[in-house]
Amino acid sequence: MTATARRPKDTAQSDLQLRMLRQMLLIRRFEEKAAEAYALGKIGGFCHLYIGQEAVGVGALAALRDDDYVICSYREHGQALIKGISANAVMAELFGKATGCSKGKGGSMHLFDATRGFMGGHGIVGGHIPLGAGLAFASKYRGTDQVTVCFFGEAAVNIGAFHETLNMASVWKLPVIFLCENNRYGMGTAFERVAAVTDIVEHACSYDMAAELVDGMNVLTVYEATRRAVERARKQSHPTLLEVRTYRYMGHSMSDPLHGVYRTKDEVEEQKARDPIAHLAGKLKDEGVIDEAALDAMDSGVHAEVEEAVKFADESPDPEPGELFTDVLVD
Amino acid sequence: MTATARRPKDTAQSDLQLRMLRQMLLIRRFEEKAAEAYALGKIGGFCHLYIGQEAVGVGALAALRDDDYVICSYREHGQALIKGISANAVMAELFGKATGCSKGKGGSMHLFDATRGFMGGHGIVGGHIPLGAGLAFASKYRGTDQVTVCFFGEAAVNIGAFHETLNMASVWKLPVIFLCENNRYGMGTAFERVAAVTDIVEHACSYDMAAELVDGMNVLTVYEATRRAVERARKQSHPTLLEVRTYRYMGHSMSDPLHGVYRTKDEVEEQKARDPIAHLAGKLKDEGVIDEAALDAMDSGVHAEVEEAVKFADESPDPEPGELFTDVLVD
Amino acid sequence: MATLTYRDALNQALREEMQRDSNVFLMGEEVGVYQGAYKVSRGLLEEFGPKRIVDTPIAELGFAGIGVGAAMGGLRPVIEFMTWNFAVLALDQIVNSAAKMLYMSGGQIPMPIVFRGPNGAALQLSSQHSQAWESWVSHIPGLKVVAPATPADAKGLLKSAIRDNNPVIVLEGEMLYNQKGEVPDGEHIVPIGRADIKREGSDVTLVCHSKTLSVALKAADQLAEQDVSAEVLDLRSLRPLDEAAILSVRKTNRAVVVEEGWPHAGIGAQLVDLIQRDAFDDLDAPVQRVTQADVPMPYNKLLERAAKASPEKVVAAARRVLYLD
Amino acid sequence: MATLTYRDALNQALREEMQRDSNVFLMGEEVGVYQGAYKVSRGLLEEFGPKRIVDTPIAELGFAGIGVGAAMGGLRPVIEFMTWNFAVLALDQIVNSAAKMLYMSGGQIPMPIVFRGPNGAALQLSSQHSQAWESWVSHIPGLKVVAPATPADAKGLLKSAIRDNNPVIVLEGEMLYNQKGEVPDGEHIVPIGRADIKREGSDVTLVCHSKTLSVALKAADQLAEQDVSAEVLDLRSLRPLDEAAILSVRKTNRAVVVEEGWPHAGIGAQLVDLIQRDAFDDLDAPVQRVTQADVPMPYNKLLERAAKASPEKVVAAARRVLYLD
Ligand SMILES: Cc1ncc(C[n+]2csc(CCOP(=O)(O)OP(=O)(O)O)c2C)c(N)n1
Ligand SMILES: Cc1ncc(C[n+]2csc(CCOP(=O)(O)OP(=O)(O)O)c2C)c(N)n1
Ligand SMILES: [Mg+2]
Ligand SMILES: [Mg+2]
Repeated sequence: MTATARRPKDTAQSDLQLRMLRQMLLIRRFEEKAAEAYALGKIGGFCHLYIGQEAVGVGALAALRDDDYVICSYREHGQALIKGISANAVMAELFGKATGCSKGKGGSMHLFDATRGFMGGHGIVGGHIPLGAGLAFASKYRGTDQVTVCFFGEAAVNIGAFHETLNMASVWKLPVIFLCENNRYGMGTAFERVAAVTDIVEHACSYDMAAELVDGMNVLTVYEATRRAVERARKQSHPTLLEVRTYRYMGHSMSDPLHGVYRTKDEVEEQKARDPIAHLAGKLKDEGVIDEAALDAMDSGVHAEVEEAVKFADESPDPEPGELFTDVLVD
Repeated sequence: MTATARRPKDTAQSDLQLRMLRQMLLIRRFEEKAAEAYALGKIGGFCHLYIGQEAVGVGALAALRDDDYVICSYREHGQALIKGISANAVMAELFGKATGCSKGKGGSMHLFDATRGFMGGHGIVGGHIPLGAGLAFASKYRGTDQVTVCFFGEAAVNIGAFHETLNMASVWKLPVIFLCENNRYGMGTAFERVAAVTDIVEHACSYDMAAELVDGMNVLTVYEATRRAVERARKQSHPTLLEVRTYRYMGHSMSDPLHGVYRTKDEVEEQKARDPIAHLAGKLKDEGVIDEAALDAMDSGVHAEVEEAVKFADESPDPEPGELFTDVLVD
Repeated sequence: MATLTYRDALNQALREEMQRDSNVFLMGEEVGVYQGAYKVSRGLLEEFGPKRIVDTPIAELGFAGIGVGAAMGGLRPVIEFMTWNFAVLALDQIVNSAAKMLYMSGGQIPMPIVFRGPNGAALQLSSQHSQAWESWVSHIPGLKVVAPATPADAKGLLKSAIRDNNPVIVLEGEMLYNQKGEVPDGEHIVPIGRADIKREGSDVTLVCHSKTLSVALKAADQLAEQDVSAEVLDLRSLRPLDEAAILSVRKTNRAVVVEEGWPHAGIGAQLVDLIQRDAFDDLDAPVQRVTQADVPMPYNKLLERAAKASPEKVVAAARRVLYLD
Repeated sequence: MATLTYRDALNQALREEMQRDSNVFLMGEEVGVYQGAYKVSRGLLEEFGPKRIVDTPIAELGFAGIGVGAAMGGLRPVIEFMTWNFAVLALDQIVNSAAKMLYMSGGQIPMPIVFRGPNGAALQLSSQHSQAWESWVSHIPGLKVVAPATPADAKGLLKSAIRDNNPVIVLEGEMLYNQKGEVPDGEHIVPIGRADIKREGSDVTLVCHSKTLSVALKAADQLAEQDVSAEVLDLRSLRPLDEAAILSVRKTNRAVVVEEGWPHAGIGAQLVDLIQRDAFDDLDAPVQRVTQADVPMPYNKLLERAAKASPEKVVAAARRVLYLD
């Protein structure tokens, strides 16, 4: 890291970093509220929180253009918020309301906003990896220079769809970034118990693909690595595999225990000490880009946005009963 | 190669090599007859010939014990014959007769003899790869030291089941040999057109698995490499990936053209110059282990065996009509 | 006789069968260290160790196939799918390997394997996590399919499934796991292929299974208040069907079939086919079906409720076959 | 109007639609250089180049999913499965992605994709290569399913499928590819959801589709010799069903449903359900079904023949509904 990077005099740089800080905070506060609402029974079904992993989504999406595509697994609240879906529309979706970004039909695992290139929220592990390559196939076919980022967890690397897709993406040189969020665990299974090789980047060799191992607790590192991958995709139409090492603080989903039997409380606490938000906030304070008061103000702003989202979601109507039968087919 | 290997004074060695020569000849003549019978309409459906690849099955199976398991794709006449199913029973199966090794219900793609550890012929590309690992799982579970060899084509490497299985076989240390017969083509697709990395052994790195690249036109090389892998499986319960480079002389199946548009006639002829049977016969003649007359006698013996098989198959009865409804469930 | 949850009844069946036969093992995602995603395998890793309680990667196709291979090698695998939704990835192995192996090998290779897990919708799990599998798996010759509705049947059918030398699909219900009931201790076997009359009645027969049993029973209560006596027939086994029991609709001359899945080519259609063909002259009205709405499952709670079979819908259908409305 | 094979009719539909709309592309195994495993795509690589005629690895799940993703990105993919047997590996993408995407996105993401290829048994391909998919795919809301029986319908339905903004399953028949018939030139569209009376009759209605049309027509010939006048109704579309056309059984009061797949929860069961429910009072006999035998497909030629629906079986069923035997 150069001195410039440590002390960004450059306001564009500080603006970007402040924006990323606010985005991470927004995700954190949004999900804390979602957890509360879940406990109150306002949110149902499965609800997978992103807390701890915010730097990954925020850093990666900062490297994208608005018209790029993002596609995710079921742990996608963060990416949805950053890709431009309002906190209102995301929260309303979690509440199953008509004003939700999927009209209350999708729920937490199926957030969508096609107009913003946010292509969902998908629930079958690995199932959206070919979809991501398909979006990139479409961009390349149509001759646009859009890039697709496909987020998935490390456990998805053990499933066939991952391998089939990486091979085709490489053979066809698709402008797609396979971004593996390695948070070490599937539901309750440590990756090393079920994977012969635990460095996911290694798989890139089998597909002759560019790859990078990235510290996912540092939003700037994620941003920079994604920028390189975006460049490769946009300019040369080459895919990249990014393995981003991160950690989830919460249980796998709201119905699972916080740490469970598969990891220790100590381990979780240790990881929290590397918190990506605290890390960036500290850095920006050190550099004099932000002070405590401004940070508080930012947090209050985020709080207000999230409170408003809960209120909006709460007061929004359920879908009309007739909605049960719409959207099965288009006319 | 040591001088001993080039001139096996050792009769056990020459016996083995003579046996392998005869086995390769048997497969070759058997399949030539099968092709004739197919043309006459005595064999129906898909019929995938092994001609050109004989050294792979023969060399590999020579390294096995009788109680080891073998499982194959649909291109399995050769392995079935060498694992000890009589030419009569295999030919009768191709003819769909009640005396066939699968009672006429399986056909060319589904030869079985469970008593001899020949666990089929399977028709869905990649589908039998997990089955092979499962057989090895069973041996390990039961504490026997049986080894399983699973044969498949290079095109199966692009399908998810291959990857899922190699990972589990490595994590669980299963005594299985994944033997990829790389004959360069799927049906009509050259591997390099559909695979980002064409050295299949490379995939072993992603699964921390032992691997070896083997010349499949030389039966002794295949035998030695398989012996090493068998040792690893039997003694240490470690899986191995063998990539055996070979070539098929015929079309993908009897319904496909001989060379088609995807390869040249010249290429096929060039490969035939490396014929594994001619190669071993030449070597044994050079070494004085066999002379022309003995070779002719061997060929006549094989011819007679195959003629007899055709006669047997021809004269065998069709299954009883009631057989349609048996074997759906056991009682 | 103890009172157990459906979950614990399944757990007991697994434990007893694993004690009885060392070739039985359990394989699936989170079945070991995590004690099962829905805790059906609680305590089994401690009792039987990692050789017999095998945690897998997320690789449904691969581990289903390894299970089939292990059965070919003489073991008796129980393969748990975390939910049946994910088994769609493994269908090739279930259908092309497990169901067809005996036949295509000319009777040489029996297939003593169980595929089990929760089936159909729970609560608000949305489109990709709510699929009912009855129709798809019942369609396949070479499989047996059971769908227990009570803790006692769960224990007895799972034990039968594990002892069967054929591949058996066990469709459980996440919504049933906490349900309690009397369960006979020890050797309690429910034979596959036998339906069970869960309530006697004379005016109309409600045919159901699994989660729809409670729907049918509630409907029968409501009908009783309307002076309609409903018989409730719990199929328990979907393949083979207990045809004789189903044809007992001759007794009431009217039938309503209640199922969890979608209508089009659902398992209920097969029941209708059977009833109209073999009890045509005994029917006083066309058989009616109550199914899930013919839509992917929505997330919203009210829409989801409206999509599912309900006692009210069954009552309405029963009144229709009785020409009461 | 030219006489074309079913294969060439499909080829013509593909070619015309690709000429009409540059967003249409074909993807699958051996569709390009090899000209298609069954030559349906013959000549298309030459005309449209490798960008639009895409040869894939053997990776059904992956390329089906890439197709779905491409549709999300605004293209109109036609995904060829070499045969539907292999599509079992891709079912997750067909059902969980293609069929459910519009619904779970709240109507945002239309899914203009076609999945096509030969379905069901050909000749002696044995257990793993002979499966008929009607029941599995028709079961799924969010899909449309067509199964053309003639060259003209093949062209017209494939064109409709490609233009449809929903996922459409096209079940073709390897045994039909060589069959010839008159095919209108150019713009010939057969709307999805409309059945077709292929032969008029008054005594019994034979309901069929795809390969079973020729079975039904032959049966109708044989019945005519026995002075029975059979109407032959070709469904063409299995989802949605043309309910009005099917209820025309009211005209003959008797129906036999002929299908290629297995009986249990087959598509024919749904037809029976519909007919008995909505034409109950018009039926003079229970609806009978002729299906594949409820066994995996055997290899032996005679057994295979005995397993399949045949004119003789249809005649026998027709005589049964006419109480002639
Ligand atoms: C094919 C499939 N199998 C199982 C599941 C159940 N399941 C949901 S998430 C999950 C763990 C996934 O872990 P990982 O991919 O690492 O992502 P993370 O949840 O850690 O973000 C499992 C087993 C599923 N949704 N899909
Ligand atoms: C899943 C699946 N997809 C497609 C096919 C059709 N098919 C049969 S063999 C074959 C080519 C396989 O090539 P390879 O694995 O290299 O084996 P080889 O035939 O060369 O021995 C194809 C595409 C199939 N049987 N299964
Ligand atoms: Mg994870
Ligand atoms: Mg090959």
